[in-house]
Amino acid sequence: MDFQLSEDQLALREGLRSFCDGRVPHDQLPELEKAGGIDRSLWSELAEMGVFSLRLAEDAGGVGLGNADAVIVFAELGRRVVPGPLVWTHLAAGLIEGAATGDTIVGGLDLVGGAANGILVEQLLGIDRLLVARPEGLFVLDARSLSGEAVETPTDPLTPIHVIADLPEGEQVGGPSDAARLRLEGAALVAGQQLGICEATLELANAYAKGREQFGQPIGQFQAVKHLLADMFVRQEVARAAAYAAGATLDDPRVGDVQRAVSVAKLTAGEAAVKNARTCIQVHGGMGFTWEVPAHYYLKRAWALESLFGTSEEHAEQVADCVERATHASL
Amino acid sequence: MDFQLSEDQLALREGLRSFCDGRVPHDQLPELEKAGGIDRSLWSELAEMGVFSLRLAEDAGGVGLGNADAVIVFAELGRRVVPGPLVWTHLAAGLIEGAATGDTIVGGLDLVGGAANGILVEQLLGIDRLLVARPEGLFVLDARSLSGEAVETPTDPLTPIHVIADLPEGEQVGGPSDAARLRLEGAALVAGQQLGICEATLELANAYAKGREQFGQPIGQFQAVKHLLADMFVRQEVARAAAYAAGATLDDPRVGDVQRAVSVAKLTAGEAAVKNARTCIQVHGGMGFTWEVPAHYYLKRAWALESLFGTSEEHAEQVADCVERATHASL
Amino acid sequence: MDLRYSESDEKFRAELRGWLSEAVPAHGKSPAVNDWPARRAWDTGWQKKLFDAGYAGINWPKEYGGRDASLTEQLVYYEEIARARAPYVGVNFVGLLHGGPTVMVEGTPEQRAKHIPYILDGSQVWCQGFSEPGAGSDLAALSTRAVRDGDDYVVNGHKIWCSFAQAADYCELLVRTDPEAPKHRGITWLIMPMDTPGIEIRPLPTLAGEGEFSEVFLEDVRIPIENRVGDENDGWRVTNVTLRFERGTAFASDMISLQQFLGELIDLSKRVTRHDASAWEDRALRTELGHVAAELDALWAMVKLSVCESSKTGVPGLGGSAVKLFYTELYQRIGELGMRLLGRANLARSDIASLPDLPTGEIMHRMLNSISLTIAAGTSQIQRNIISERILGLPRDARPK
Amino acid sequence: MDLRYSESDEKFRAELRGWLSEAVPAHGKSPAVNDWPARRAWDTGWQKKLFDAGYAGINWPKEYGGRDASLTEQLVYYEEIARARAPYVGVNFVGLLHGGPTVMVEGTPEQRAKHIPYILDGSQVWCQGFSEPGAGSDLAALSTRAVRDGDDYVVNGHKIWCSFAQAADYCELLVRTDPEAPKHRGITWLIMPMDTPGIEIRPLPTLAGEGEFSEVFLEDVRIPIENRVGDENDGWRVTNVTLRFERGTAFASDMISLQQFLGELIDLSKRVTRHDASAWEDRALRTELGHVAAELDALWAMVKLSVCESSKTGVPGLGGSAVKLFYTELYQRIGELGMRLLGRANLARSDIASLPDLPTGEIMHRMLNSISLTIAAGTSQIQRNIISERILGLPRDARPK
Repeated sequence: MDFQLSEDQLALREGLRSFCDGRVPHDQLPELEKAGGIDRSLWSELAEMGVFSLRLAEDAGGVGLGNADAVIVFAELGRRVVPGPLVWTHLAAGLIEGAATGDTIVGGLDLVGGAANGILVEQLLGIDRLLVARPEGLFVLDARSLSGEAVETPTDPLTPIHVIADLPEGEQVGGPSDAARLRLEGAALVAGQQLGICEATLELANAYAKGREQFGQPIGQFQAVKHLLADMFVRQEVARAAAYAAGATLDDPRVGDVQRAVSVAKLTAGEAAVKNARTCIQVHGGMGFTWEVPAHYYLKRAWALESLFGTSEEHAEQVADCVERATHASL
Repeated sequence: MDFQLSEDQLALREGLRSFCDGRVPHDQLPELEKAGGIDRSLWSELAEMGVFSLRLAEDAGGVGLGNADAVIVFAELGRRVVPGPLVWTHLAAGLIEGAATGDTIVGGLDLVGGAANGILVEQLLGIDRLLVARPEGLFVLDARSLSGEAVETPTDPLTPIHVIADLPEGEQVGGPSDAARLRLEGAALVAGQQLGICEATLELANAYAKGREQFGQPIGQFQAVKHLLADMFVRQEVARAAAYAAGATLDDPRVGDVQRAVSVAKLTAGEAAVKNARTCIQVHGGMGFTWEVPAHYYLKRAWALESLFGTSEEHAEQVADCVERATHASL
Repeated sequence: MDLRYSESDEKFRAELRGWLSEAVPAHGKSPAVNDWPARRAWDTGWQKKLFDAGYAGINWPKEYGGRDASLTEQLVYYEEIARARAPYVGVNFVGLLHGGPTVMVEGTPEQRAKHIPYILDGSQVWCQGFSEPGAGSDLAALSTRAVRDGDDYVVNGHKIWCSFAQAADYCELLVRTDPEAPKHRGITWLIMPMDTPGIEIRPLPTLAGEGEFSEVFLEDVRIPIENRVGDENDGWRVTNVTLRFERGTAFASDMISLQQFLGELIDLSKRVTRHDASAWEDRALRTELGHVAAELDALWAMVKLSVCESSKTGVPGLGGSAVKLFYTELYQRIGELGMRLLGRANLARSDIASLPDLPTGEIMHRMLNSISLTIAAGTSQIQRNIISERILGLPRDARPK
Repeated sequence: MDLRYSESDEKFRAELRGWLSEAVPAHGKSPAVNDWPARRAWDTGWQKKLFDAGYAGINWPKEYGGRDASLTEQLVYYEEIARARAPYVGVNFVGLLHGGPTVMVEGTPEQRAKHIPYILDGSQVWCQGFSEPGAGSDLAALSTRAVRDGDDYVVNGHKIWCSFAQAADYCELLVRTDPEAPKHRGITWLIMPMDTPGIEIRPLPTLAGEGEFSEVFLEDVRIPIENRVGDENDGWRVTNVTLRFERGTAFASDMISLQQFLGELIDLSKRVTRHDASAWEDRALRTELGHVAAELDALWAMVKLSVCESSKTGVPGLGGSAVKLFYTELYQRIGELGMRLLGRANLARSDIASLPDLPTGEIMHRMLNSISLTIAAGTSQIQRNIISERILGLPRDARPK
């Protein structure tokens, strides 16, 4: 057992972090927002960094790394609220031509759990292909042939939304087990992004608490604020362990129940991301409630990720089922 | 509208408070514990104070007061964790000979919601009659004819428990609507006791926080502790309003939905009592974890009351149903 | 202990309900959230109708043209306003609830004559210039400077969180007139006409994308001395005077409206699907809905209790902080429940034409705006300090050496 | 990043599991919770068996007779101990995890020879004499006084929260030797034989009705100078030395046991009825069970992450406070869930013979004892301070002037 970041993984993280810090600083977000969240040149650079081809085998032109590595990469993307269908394009590498290289931007839609409240597609105008996960399998559609109602004000300003009335079936590119696997991998990557949100919001809140003075002292000297930040740290570390474990378990199912590990990650990282983003706003006081301070981007992204590949509640039920099965297997 | 304690109610509360403070101080609890929680002379004194005959009509020998008054009285009993089947004997006044006068100690059993995990009777050895609420109505049994397994260590040390394997039907003394009404009144009285627990635990914690010094200052000067106490206060005041409102609504159903008001009270006061008792222990630190500091009596009583006449969760569902009906009625 | 409204309360209710049933539909649909001229016109137009019907200044003394309603009548008023989905104070917020009452109590006869009648009939709109970038929770640390020059104060500084500044005629402004005095002792309360030269308004959009708040930059703004309310350097006391008007009804109208909203969420839960059945059939969700509904009911009872108490004593109850703390955190939980009911539709924060059954816009608007509730008007952390120090008598926080 | 135990870890696991599968049943049933002679005999008997089998002192260096297992072997050890429901350290707690390691690092050769081998084989039991009525969270404020008199320290004072004092042969005792020095600088660490005259032990029953803790009153207790560990007045540093032994595995065995318990709760939920079906079929409850199970899994992953990190760096991770904070509050929530599953049966805190399917005793024992978890060894409030100051770098609390 060597459950920590390897030298290579530390370097991978460092590389992504310095790229994202330089390329997607917070003051770039308003511009990305105006561009509808997708900037093709940024997309190409991300592709060059290996974000999409990361898990593709080397002989297929990929980097040949695993899910644990991908979780680390997606944590960095989450840390800077990098927009766009990063997860879907990553999942589509090897399945859809041009995804791995960044030439084709692949959006996605998870319909395995149904679509009771309408079919909402993210980034419809910015994507080339749409990958749809259904209980029967994976399907690909030409995104440019789709149209629907454009939502005037998406909750996450970096994630435009269309509502599609009729969705064609598309071309089948995978069976039910592929769809199931894709959802697990997708959930782990999202957990990575959620971990990144936890980290970024704690950093923002911590810096603000140290610098902002009220009543003659930094607000970070008041226990009420200190303890909000301490709880953020705990949630972040729990999310980190769970997200890494999900990646490692996907890579080597001998170490545990993959479904259980992924659900644990999506649940704990998802709740942590939302709570930390909210606490970040609270610590910022009135400024946190403005559009100017980037805290709100994190909260809105955290909300958008919460319902992707299963809500926390759905994953809690999954974990209950997994534990129940494991208990019976061990009796 | 005059939703506050009247002069008479203030006097009633004062009378009960000074009686309980003098007669059931915390250092009496170990002795009451040894006596199995019931002290017949205390019982007679409570009867003289009108605790049991409070709502009985004056021409039937009672005090002729209402449910709101009874809630106030039971808050005082809760404040001193006065043990014994106070609520049941109060509810039995007028129904069972001698209950109102304190000559007959009436215990009770609520089987309307079923008894999935066994029939547990409180204070079996101390009571004379057992009043049973079933979906079909109210029934009375001679408690002395019952026997069962005595539980070695009851959770609430002032509330001994027997498990009864076979419960005779008993003599019917009321129909289904009587049973339903009794449960509502009982839940409101319990909410009163829970309010009393909130008050007493806040007082204990507040006094301790002011007196106990660590790191060169009273622990009550640390925001972490101050804010625990502030939250206790808020829960207490929410519970107070809800418990009083339940009493007032039982007394005058024109002001609202009786079921809804009672469920709101039982839920909010029940959760507040448990949380405040736990926080009281936490504020006391290690001493709170001892048998010597009375905090634990409150927590254990709060637990015992939580499942009486419906758990918080069951009442939450009741409220949801009431709101749903009200919404439809108003559309 | 009686929860029943009196006959005269119910008579007032019947009248008001009757009037609202015609006036509200006649007033039409509210304008877009960021269209300030339209919002001003709509809110002040409604205020004029209230005024003409005798409902303006519900808690204002009769001598100032108010209704001087009893506290229970005020509760009835808030219940009926919410029930009828009538506009609430809107842009008249600062004038009706803060600036006006301050001028009433502390102003000169001339100041009263100049402002009170016009705030009441909706023709004069006020905004607030209290907070500053460096003075938030610690409001008394404000540093906007006013220097006497002849018959004027010359003001320089930077205010923030000025609600409705774009729509206002006057601003209640706190300035520092004595920088040497202890921080609470050098503050002065001024009435600033918003058309005075030197005022720059810069909207500060909220995370909900709304422009209710602005930053206001003041550069050599000349305010005549006759616009001072109260004595020079006595502004901190003047500011706190209006708290006397506060009897725990601050959120009353919003609470009733939130109760209605919760009813709508329950209704929604019967229409949306979860786990192959309606969400309403999911006990986990139903219990949660019931739980918050119960807490909201209890909160409303708490408001009634506090209103009745202060109605008798004449002194506001101590529980205002408790109400605020509980209400604001409960509101956020209700907002989150609403979001969960929406499912993926919460990716939109406006209504979705092709999903007409989902009140996306209302749920997300409430959710997003609720985030400020635990911050504005004293953060939850400040409220807990107030409760623990002023009610429970715990020692004040240690200050750094 | 690899979660798989190595082949040698798995070999160790297989051996240990084999041994436990015979040793545990052979050791019989644990004695009554307050029967101290029997508990001592049972716990030390088990320690002897571990010793004979080569499993004693799992994290102790080989030179002191320990197993010196790698950190991952230690995880395997805790997993298997819990899986086999083997006794854990019991009355050997202080000796094995605190007093012994301190003597190892800071003791003289004579002290080591006198204690280490006998702590390891279970023949010597230690208790802890650190806290005092006036020194809880603020341990360094302790006031038990030791005065040199010839070759002895003469000790007077009052200790509290001495675990297993009734069963102990020795006590690790913190005393104040220099009352004039700053509070951390006047403390000395002594080994006190429990049969020394002047020691009075008064059990302090917990709210769970258990007598693990005692108050210990010391009146003119003479402790030879050769029993001092480390220098005079250097006891605070000596006390903190054993923290080096702590690599985040403090609650490891309990966590695995709690995971098993949660499995049993899920099993119980299928046997008990709620709303005319099994509790398991109630989505509200099932979701809650899954939720805490997920958090517990994540916590276990967090322990592994921190163990692997410190195994590489040789330095304990900073996350110990985070683990403790999260674990202890999670434990309490799991306890509450268990209570709710019991329904009215939670009125008993022992098993109920006529309700043999309900693990009343275990659930209530866990619930009641969990209450101390957020208090002992640093309250949750202290942990949050540690995290915010030492990890996040926030300023220390202001001190009163």
